[in-house]
Amino acid sequence: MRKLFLAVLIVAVGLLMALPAVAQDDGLTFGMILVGPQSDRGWSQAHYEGGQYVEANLPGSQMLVFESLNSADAPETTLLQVVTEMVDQGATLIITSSDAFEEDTDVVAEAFPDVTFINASGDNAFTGEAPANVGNTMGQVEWAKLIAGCAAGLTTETGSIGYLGPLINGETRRLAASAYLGARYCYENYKGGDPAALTFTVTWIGFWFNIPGVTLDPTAEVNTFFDNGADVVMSGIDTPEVMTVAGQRAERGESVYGVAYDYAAGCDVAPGVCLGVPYFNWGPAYLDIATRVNEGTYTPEWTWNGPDWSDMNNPDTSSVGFIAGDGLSEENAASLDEFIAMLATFAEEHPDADGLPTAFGLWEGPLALQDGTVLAAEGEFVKPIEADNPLTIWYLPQLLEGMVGASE
Amino acid sequence: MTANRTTLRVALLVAPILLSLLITAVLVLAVGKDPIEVMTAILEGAFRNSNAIAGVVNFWIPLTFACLGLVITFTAGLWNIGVEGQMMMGAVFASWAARTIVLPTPLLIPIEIVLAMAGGAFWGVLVGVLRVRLGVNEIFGGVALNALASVIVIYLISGPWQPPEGGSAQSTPPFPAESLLPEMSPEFPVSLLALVLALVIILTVYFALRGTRWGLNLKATGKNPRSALLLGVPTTQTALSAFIVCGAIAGIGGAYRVLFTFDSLRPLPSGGIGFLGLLVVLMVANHPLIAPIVGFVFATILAGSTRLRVVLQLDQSLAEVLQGFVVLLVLMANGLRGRILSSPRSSPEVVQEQPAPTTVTSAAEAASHE
Amino acid sequence: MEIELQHIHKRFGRVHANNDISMKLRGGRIIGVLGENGAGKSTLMKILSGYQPADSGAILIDGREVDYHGPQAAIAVGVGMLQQDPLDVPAFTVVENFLYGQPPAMTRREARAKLAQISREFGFELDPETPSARLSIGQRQQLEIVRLLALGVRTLILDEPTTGISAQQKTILFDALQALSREQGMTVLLVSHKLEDVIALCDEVVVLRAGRLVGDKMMPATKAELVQLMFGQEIAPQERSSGHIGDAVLELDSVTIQDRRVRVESLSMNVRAGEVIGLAGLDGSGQEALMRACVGLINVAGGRVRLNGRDLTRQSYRDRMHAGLAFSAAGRLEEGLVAGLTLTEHMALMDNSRAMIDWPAARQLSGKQIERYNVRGRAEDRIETLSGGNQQRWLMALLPEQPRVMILEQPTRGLDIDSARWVWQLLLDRRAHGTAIIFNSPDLDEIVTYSDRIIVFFAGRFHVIEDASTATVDALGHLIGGNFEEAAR
Amino acid sequence: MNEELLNILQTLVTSSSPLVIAALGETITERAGVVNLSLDGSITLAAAVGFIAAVGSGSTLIGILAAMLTGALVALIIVVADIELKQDQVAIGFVLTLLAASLAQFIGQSYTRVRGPELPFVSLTFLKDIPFLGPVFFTDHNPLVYVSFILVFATWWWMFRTRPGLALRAVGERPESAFARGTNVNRLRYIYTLVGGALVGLAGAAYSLSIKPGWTNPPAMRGDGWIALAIVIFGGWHPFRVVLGAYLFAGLRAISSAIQRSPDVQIPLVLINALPWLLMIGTLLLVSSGAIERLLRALPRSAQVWTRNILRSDPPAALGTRFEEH
Repeated sequence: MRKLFLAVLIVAVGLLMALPAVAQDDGLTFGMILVGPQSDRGWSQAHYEGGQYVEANLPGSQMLVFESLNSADAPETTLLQVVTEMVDQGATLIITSSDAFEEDTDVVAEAFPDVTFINASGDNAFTGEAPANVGNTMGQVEWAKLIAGCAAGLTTETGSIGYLGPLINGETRRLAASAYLGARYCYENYKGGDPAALTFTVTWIGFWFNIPGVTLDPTAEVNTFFDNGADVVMSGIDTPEVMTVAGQRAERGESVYGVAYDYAAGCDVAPGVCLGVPYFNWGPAYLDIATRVNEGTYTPEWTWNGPDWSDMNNPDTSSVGFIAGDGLSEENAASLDEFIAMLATFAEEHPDADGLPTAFGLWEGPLALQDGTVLAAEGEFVKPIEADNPLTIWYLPQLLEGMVGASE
Repeated sequence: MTANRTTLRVALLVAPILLSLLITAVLVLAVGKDPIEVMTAILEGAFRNSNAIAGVVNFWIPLTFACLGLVITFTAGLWNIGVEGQMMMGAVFASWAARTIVLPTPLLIPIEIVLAMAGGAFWGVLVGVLRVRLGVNEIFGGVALNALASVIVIYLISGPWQPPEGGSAQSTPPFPAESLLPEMSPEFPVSLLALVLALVIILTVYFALRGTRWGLNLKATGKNPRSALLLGVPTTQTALSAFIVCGAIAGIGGAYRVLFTFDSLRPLPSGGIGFLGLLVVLMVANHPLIAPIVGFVFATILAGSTRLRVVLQLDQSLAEVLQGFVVLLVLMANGLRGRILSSPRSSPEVVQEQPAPTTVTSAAEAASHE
Repeated sequence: MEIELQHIHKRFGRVHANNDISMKLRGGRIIGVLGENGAGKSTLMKILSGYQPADSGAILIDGREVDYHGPQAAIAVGVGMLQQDPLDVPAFTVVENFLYGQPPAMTRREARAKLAQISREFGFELDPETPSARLSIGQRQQLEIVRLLALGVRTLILDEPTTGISAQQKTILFDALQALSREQGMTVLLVSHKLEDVIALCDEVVVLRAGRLVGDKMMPATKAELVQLMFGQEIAPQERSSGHIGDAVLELDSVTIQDRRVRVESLSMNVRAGEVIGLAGLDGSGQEALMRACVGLINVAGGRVRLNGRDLTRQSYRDRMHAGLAFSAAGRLEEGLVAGLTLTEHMALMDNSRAMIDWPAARQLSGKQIERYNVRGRAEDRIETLSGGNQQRWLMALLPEQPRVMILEQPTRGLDIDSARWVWQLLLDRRAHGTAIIFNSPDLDEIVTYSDRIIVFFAGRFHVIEDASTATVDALGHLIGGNFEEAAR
Repeated sequence: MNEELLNILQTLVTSSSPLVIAALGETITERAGVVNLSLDGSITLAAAVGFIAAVGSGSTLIGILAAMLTGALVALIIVVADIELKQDQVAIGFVLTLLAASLAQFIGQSYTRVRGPELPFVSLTFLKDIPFLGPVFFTDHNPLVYVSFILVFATWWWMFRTRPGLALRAVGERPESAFARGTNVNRLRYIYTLVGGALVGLAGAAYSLSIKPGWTNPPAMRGDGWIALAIVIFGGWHPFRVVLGAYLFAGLRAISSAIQRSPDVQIPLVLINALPWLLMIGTLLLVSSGAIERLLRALPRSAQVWTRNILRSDPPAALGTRFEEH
């Protein structure tokens, strides 16, 4: 009896296999592999829209998307399977848009030497671990995080700021630290507070977004921040739980605020309580790479792209930006503009050299790590990145002295 | 009369499959896609070349291990939802060996597989002890132990076993090449060893259940643990042994995931294959030979669904929805057949062969006295 | 109220349980419904009380045909039935059990009052707040009777009500039934296979045999006449057996047992080879706990269990089986046989000498045992397709040939007289070869007939009757109600 | 009273309300003798459907109704498969657990992170001014939290103080006796399974319309269905103990997350995720008969009786069994 069922299935399989395959277009076909959903209002959506920017600006280009490649949504699927499918569909450029794919990208790239791979946020092309067909790109979102931190430091009345971090690594530590530096500076210099009295607490949930049973529950963690006296919570994760909860709290009459992350429209979730959003604008970098791949002139490289200080929020020129939110008071908005101008001046005084940033604002001594290790002495700047030097911003091994929270 | 009955049986066998295809098609239409394209994408994804077929086989192998393990626990009347965790612990133990032990491949692989079996058996025996000694129902024990196994895996990946450049909670560094299962050929990347092992296990389980005292003990314990105990069956040991053997077999499946599919340890290395195994075994009423066949169909859908997402932007969950409906409707059609055929006018010849699972609350019942 | 049954038929598969039964029952009487197990009397009563529909036939009450579905409908026309295992909800208190099923308007307070009033009338003692799980069978019967009376029942059917209750409770029950029929003009139908009860209580009897009504008779009648009617022939009363009693095999040395319901304190006893020990007592008085403690299914809280001098106290059930004990439980398909397995598979399960099963040998052995034990069934049949008697025979066939001690819970439960005698024949054979037997039974007759020694239990206390030949059913009935002091006098 | 503590407790009451509602729903279903194992899937599906309906209609009320209907529908499949088709409740429930979750993911796809209507926050006049209880239980909750309070008492009252409640319990304890008293056993099982399923659906709506608003992948309430099922067992099928169990569980969860925040405790972050599950096993161990008896033996005899009464957790005797009239 069961045999019959099987026979039916086999016949069905045979019939369907006989159907013609889908035809191919000319022009560049590129794959975009996302760790979260393409509509996550965060990291993954920013990449997805970067890909759409390429489609709109590079004639004939076509994007293939695979969203939510992660152990919770697609535990049975590997990067190799996805790349194989994309290459079969004609992709010659594959963007793996998360550091979660860093290792796999290298391995898979060796199997497809004719395809160019871009691993966003990774550094294997810088360190030389990657095969010859893998490049990296990242935005200097540290600047935007400094600004976001400043907005939080200006706004907090309780002197307690929460930072909801994802998992712990160099990238997430340096971003949290940037936010802290901004907050401390503005709390002291514009608000007149005692920097030692500022509480800046980091809680790590364990991944870029909520995976029940794997990560801590971000909703609960944000509530805990507020319950314990914080009045501003900054998001460091890919999804907008911080804004959702802050919005709910405000509706109940509490005066609390949130800072979004990752995605230009991040404030939309709860505009009234949003102090602003530091975000990535992947379009220009991806268009540049795609154009060169299409022309056959791209050589894989590592890039770390800064903002366009003349207009941080220019979609065609700036790789990172900051959009102030409605929650920011007029007075604080003015101070924030002053702060941004100061950073712009600083950046002009310290121009990139050989395509690498030479210094970030506020990353200036005396600075120490949580365990007391001196990061920069008085008057020194912390180096943005140097091969084999762990005491740089890129590889930041711990949180900074003054921050509360686990470093590892 | 007989002809009618045969027609009815065939209808009740085909109808649930067609109906689940229909429901899936409606869902696809509802999101504005073409169901035929969906089917094409799945089948092309699964069978377009030898590489793709290897992809199907690579799902089928661990799924088969999960299924055969589950056949044993179901025979003993146990709902081993913990099979996912058992696969994961198999993967963890195999990963430990792959990371730690330096030996040539032919020596290392048997060690890895034995350790994987030990890991799966260890996680199985925990569920078993909770159930038969401490009275915690195996469904809840299993769910909790699955979660714990997952937590352990993530702890290892993001902690002690993280890559030197820091963890992203995504993967351990790749294992050394000597520790991995060799593939048959680049065109057909499947591990011959694992394939052979899967076939051996299928036959072993089949004959163990039919011809051994242990198999009969399992069957008696599953159908009525009280009576079995009074007839001299060591029901506690039998139930525990079912968990151990199931865990050991499922552990090999977990090892295959890390030693072949991923080449490293990943979060949730079992990939939901254990749950899929539960569905398969429920659907085939616990038959050790039919389970691998239906498992192949499910592996096809699973492997094909990657293409579904790339080509049609349709969520992989669609494939799971299809599989879920097939199993649900097949079970319900079984019931319908029983209802029609055992109506007063027909002879009482059909007795449903169900995997006699115990209900949620009969927790400490099995073998609590001994 | 007058009830008339016309041409009632009921089949279960191939069994014709009620075959064209017609009868008229007049009101104000106690009518015994007699027949051996399987004669169809329970089926007929269930049809009359709405628990089962008849395949065909009619029920007339006071001349009007009724067609009801469900027991509630039967109660509405005045017919209520007290099942052998009273249909209460164990988790409910007495008053909840009483209230549940009464008209919706009745409040808890009214229920309590009515319960107290009816109980008082018949001398029942029912505490309204006790969960019925803690009541004895006798009390649960009383509760059901009170409940049915409160519902306005005019015809009360009782199915084997005297099984498993004490003599005192029986007296209260019988007094109540007599009051109901004599003073209130109710019809009482007493289903029983116990002739003494029927003779003591009934005004009239109807007799069923193999699904047919084979006679009715006004009382008084002698036991012999009733037996003649029931079996169609004289049945010689079972001889009291006696055999050679040897040395002690099983020794219980001040054994204390604590189980969920009962505590038995320091019981010492020697069971000798070839001896039959009958355990009497109401359900849960300690006799089951003792038997299960002997085979290791319950841990003893103190004392020692020895078999042939070997200490078994800490041994598992299986070890004790290997040492020479054999056990069979009361519920055959719950504890004993495995529904879903064939006769052969059961046989194969008993042989644990090898890892691989020799199926041909198991089949052959099964065939041999089927013949020897006269089982109506085939080796490849699943056990649940056999009748109760045949299941019991197969259970006997599975037991080891010559154990030291056999411990049997209600070995003839649910069997007809033929099967029961046949089972005892087998047991006595084994006993003749030196096997000691410990058994219990709610049927005091059985205990008196077969035991060499009797132990009576009441709420964990026990009383030993060293010479069973001095015991009578009536005396045992009083003992199981707890009147140990009286008996000692 | 420490304000931070009040805040924490208030948040706790809010965030555990879906668990309370779902566990009460399952309690009702199991009291009638039916096991709805599908909770983890049906809550998720109801959350998705509820959210989509609320977005589509702009009304949270319609969202709630849609979610309840969804929960009831899943429950209906279980009870039909059980009563009409004689299929194992656990097997069907398990298949539905997976199927409903997948279905939710599929239909929720295009609603991921979409902003939708949310339930308002309400404080209860008078009650909110009671010291301690006011700020914790009666201030700034969404209406479903208050519904959960009412449900606890209503369920208890219905089960233990009304005539239909007697029938409900009897059907789960001893259906033959219920039948003998004119109760239509299977009809009641239909009704209460549907009612319980609808409450499970309501719990889903409480998540997607307030507690974890919106729809995400993976769904934010994954795993809570299993916890709700465990709470029913821990709660001994009694509404008061069930709600206690839910609060206890949420409280311990909050403590475990506070542990991470404490600078003195060095526990790897990921291991904290193990705590809810260890807690689940622990609570089940506590109420499982074997463990209790072992524990009790250590106590003096006088204390044994009442401890047993408090901890004892006997399931409805006919749970998971099928009833046929003849």
